[in-house]
Amino acid sequence: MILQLEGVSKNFGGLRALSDVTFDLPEGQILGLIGPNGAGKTTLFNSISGVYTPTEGRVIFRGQDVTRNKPYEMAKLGMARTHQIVRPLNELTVRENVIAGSCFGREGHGLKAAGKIADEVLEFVGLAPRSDQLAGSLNVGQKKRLEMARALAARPYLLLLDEVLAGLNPSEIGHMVDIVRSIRDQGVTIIMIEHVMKAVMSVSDRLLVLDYGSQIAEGTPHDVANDPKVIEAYLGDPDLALRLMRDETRA
Amino acid sequence: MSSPNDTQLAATDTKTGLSAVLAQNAGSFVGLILPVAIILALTIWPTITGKDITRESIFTIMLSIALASSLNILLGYTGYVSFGHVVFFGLGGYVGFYLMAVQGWSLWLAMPMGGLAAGLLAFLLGKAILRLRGGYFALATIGVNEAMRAFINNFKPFGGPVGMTLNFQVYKDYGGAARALSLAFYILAALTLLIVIISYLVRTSKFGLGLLAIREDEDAAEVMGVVAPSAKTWAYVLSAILPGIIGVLFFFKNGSIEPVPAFRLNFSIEMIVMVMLGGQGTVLGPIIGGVGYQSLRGFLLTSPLFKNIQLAVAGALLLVIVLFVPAGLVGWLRNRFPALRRVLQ
Amino acid sequence: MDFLLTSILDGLLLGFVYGLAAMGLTLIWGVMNVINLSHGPIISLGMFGVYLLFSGLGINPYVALIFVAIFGLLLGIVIYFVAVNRVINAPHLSTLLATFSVAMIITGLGTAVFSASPRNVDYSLGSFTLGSATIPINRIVAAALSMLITAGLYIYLRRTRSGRYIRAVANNRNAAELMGVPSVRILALSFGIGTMLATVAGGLIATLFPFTILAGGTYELKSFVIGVLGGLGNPVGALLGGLILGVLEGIIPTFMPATWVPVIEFILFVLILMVRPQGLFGAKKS
Amino acid sequence: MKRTIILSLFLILALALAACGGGTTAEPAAQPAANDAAAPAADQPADTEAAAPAATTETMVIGFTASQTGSQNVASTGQVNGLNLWKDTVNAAGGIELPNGTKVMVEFVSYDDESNTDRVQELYTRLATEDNANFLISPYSSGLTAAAAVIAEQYGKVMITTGAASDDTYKQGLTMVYQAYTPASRYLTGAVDLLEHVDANAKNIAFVYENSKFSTDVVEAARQYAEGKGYNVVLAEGYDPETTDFGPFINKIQDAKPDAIMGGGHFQDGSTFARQLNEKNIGVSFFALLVAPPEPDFADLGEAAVGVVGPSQWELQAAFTPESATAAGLDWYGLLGEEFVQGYEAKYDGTEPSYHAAGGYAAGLILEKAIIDAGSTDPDAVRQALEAMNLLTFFGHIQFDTTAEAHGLQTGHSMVYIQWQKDASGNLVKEVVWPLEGATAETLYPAP
Repeated sequence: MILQLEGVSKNFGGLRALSDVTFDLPEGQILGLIGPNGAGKTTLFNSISGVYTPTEGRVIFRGQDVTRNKPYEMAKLGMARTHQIVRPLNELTVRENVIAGSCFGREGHGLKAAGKIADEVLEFVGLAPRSDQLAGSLNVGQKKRLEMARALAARPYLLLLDEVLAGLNPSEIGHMVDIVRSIRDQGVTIIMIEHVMKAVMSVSDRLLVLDYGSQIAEGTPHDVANDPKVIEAYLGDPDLALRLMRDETRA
Repeated sequence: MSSPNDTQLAATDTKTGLSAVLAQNAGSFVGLILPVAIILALTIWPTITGKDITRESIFTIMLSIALASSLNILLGYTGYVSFGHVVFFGLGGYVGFYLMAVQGWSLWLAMPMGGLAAGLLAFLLGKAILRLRGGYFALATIGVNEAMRAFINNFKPFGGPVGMTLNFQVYKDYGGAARALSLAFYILAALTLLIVIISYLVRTSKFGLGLLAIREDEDAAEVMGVVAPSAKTWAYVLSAILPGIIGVLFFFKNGSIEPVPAFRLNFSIEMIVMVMLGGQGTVLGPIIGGVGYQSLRGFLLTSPLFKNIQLAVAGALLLVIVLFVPAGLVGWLRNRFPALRRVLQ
Repeated sequence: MDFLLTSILDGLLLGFVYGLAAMGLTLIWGVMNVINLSHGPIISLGMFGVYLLFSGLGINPYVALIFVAIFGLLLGIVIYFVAVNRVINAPHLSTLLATFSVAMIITGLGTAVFSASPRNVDYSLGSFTLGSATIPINRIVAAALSMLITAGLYIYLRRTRSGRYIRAVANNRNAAELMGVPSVRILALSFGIGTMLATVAGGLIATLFPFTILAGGTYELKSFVIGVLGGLGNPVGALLGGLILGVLEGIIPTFMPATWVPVIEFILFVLILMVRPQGLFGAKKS
Repeated sequence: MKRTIILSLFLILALALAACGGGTTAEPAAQPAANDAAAPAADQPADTEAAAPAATTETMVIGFTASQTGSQNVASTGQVNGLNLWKDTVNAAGGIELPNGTKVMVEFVSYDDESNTDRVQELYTRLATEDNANFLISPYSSGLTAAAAVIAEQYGKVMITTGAASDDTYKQGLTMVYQAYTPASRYLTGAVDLLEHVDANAKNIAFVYENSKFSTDVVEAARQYAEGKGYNVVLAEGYDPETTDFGPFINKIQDAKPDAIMGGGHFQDGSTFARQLNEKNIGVSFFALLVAPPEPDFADLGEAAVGVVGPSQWELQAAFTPESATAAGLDWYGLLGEEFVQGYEAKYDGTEPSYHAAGGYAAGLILEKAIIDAGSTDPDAVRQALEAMNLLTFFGHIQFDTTAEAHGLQTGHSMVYIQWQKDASGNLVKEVVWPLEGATAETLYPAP
């Protein structure tokens, strides 16, 4: 198991944003994390990656209790993530952004080695031609790929992807899904938060569904899609529920 | 800090092979040429004119460059606005002056102690107030400076409000007042060169990249693995040591020290203005800013037209720069002419 | 014991004025997250406003405050549009330096016109004795006016439309804009009101103490401390912060040398910033 | 539009840069700051030369910095005014006449030091090397003087200090610096003597003083002196230079119940202190303050000024005359006090001179006499003349310490103490009350 969550809860003041989330993630899988808006998906990411310290429960990463770790400690241990709202280092070039990802990530390369990795990764995500552009000058799709490149350059064991498909056009989505698959094929475990159901259904090995901070279902995409609790949870958003069903039947 | 060979900016080509590597290494110091050339030119200028007044004028300019470059490591690279940076200059100056005037130490030993005191204060403060973001940090640094000044004002070993005076005989150990003044100049020149080189090495190192990442987005930097608390603290310490050493040198030359001139808040703000003027976050910026600001101030102070309203004119100019050229001269040139980026670091 | 009581009473009376002096700073800070470094020179302008109207035209200093207030409001709006509006969304350094350059301009022009020599509004209402304490009536009037103005501001912010707009913008500018609040105008108005409060406070201080064009700097530093004590954007908090500072300044010297007052004040300031940056009475701002 | 602004901005900057260390052009910093009398004075030599063509005329340059914009500008301005009056007087007479008939005209070069240490050494180097000043006058405060002294020593320029009262400055092994004023250590001691004289039963003194170099030095010396005489110091408190509210101190004084209050600092804080002490009405019989009371403007305090005692470097009423010089066995030099006041009021639109103004004039006078005694402007000869000087002027007795330990310290001059009183018609007047030899009135004790 690369990641184990044991009864993780997070409170903000009186508000319970996460409640007793428990799951195991084997190495090499893609875990899709879905749920209506405000279900606590990003909070869960933050609790795993050290941005928040869980109020209760334990997070175990590669056999080590990391519940109280800081984000940078998690990065050094081999966890990388992207942000739902992109956070490029605007005044640095694209290449420098990715170099930073490699320098401070798990392998902690020097600048020179990091430069090589950055060039490879930029090639991989298709941003090589924009290497020397300032990150702030990219469009949204490119910024998403930059986030991805920066996370990849860290050579993580576990990659947390927060809505990398949101806001992309269909061809960009296709491209990004291919990237995600080939990352997994390189042996990187992935958790992805996604609203684009078709994509998440097709790439995920397993799905975890959150609603109001609680985990209401977990299993293969097929099982989850047919779980009445899940469908009920999405009823607040019938559109989504419909799409969920349709996507499943097609897949 | 890693070796300067690690410079990432020069490595724009992915070609391999010996020639490329060589070109890359040669290229990695291109950005240092202009800053070092300016400092060296300023250093030998008094010898060329043979005038003591040139030396004294350049002393003032060099002081500004060194302090602005130090501050730039925190302000420009890390993005933390230290409004009370003069506290390191003052504290270092006081510790060193005390060792010289009361304990009879030599300047050579007192200077590192001044630097040490400043560095230590920065380290302790870093642990405490670098958690604060934005304006709160700026305010806290003002508070620290005011608290320190008020404390020294009450601290009897340092002479309280009376301060301390250096016995003139001390200069005899350095070959008399004339030699001591010129010695102080060359020490300052060496220190300025040192801080400019340090600034460059930081800018082009992995440590520096971490600082830049913090400046751009501290939370994202932490998620990427930048150990922000310690990186910030070391940047703070690094930006404090040189002002501490220079404080000792300045007050040695000045012959006396008192709380008010040692912890003058406006002096801090002048440092920020110099960094802004030249371009924050660049190696060259504080140098240009220091030269430009001091020249401008000298000009305004003595111009019959502006003499009485020199402060207001300087303020108006600063406002125009903040509003319309926030990147400073070097930053503006870099944005306007990307081809110059290698040279204008 | 008398001695302690007298000191506390003195401190309290002065605390109201300190609070008023800080109110403009915290209002601007709370509404637009701008630390106004021209606060001190603006206080000085208020002092000179009352001084000039009183000495030059013989206007009663308390009446002169009304003119000074109008001047302050307009000045603030001008400063906002000239120096602040363009950098309102830029990093902190920009607004700090922009307002600092305004401070340089005001101080520079002020020194050229008025020189740095001390002035004094020679208008005493006498004093009355209470036990062993003798209290100048000027101070009581100043404290009372400070309270009135605070109450007025409080009511303005709660009961009027523009006041509510100001609070909405302070709370969340983007949301306020979505709801149709003209945010730029509201920001300018807030800056104007903040400046107005600073000039009025300066005018009141002028009726108590002598001053120079540089005198505002002292009150600016005190205002920082008060702002942090009382919390940002909260007029009542500022008044409470002012009272705390006034009382501290009154009692600390009773048991230790008065020169330690600034040491304690600023250490307290840094400590509170570290522990509760939203202020002792401030609500947590997201 | 934006581009034009930016470009013109950098153009201005570039010009400023070119004008300074960047190119081979002019020097960066200060050009001689115009002091108001410079222009007419420049014309004068021509006239006088025409009038007296026989004598050789040379010009000597005296350099100094003054605080034109800093915190000390009231005292500093008085001093500069006094100096300018001296220069005009000398030049109007065709210059200083040396024994060999040569006339030495006086020219000033001065800069604004903004009361900041940053540039003092740079400015004094400029005075010594670029402006070729023959002699220097010190900046106003002790701290700035210490910095300037380093430069004076380096270039072997004689420097007369006015205002820099701290004794410390003269105990650092300086050889070129001479003090015109009574040093800090003897500033307030006379007030203690005066207290002893008016009330043998007074035992308790409270010292409340500005927390700055000068005032602390003065008070420390006075305190030791008082304790040596058996007084109890019931309170010793420093206050910050920016203090405007003396409430806490007054409350403390009230609690300590002293017979006398001594202290103060500079003009603004001193007058505020006096005013608030009066408002609080706590009834102390003896109140002596530094610096502020002798200033003519102190009278603006009205009732609050009555009874306040202050040490002064010079008062017209404490008249020194050629006769008193003979009586004391000293040489007399220069003009009478009345002449100084007349000259000053004529030049400055009827402004009454303060002791700082007299001190400025006296500094010039001391140099003038030393140059005459030396027979030249040669620094070594002038130094020797200063070492030997033992002189009475309108400003008082002038003699310098010549020992290595405290070289240049003023040993001859002493303070007079004034008190504000009301004359028969109820107007405020400044009376000299101590020393008794020079007294013009009885001390008002206890003060109202």
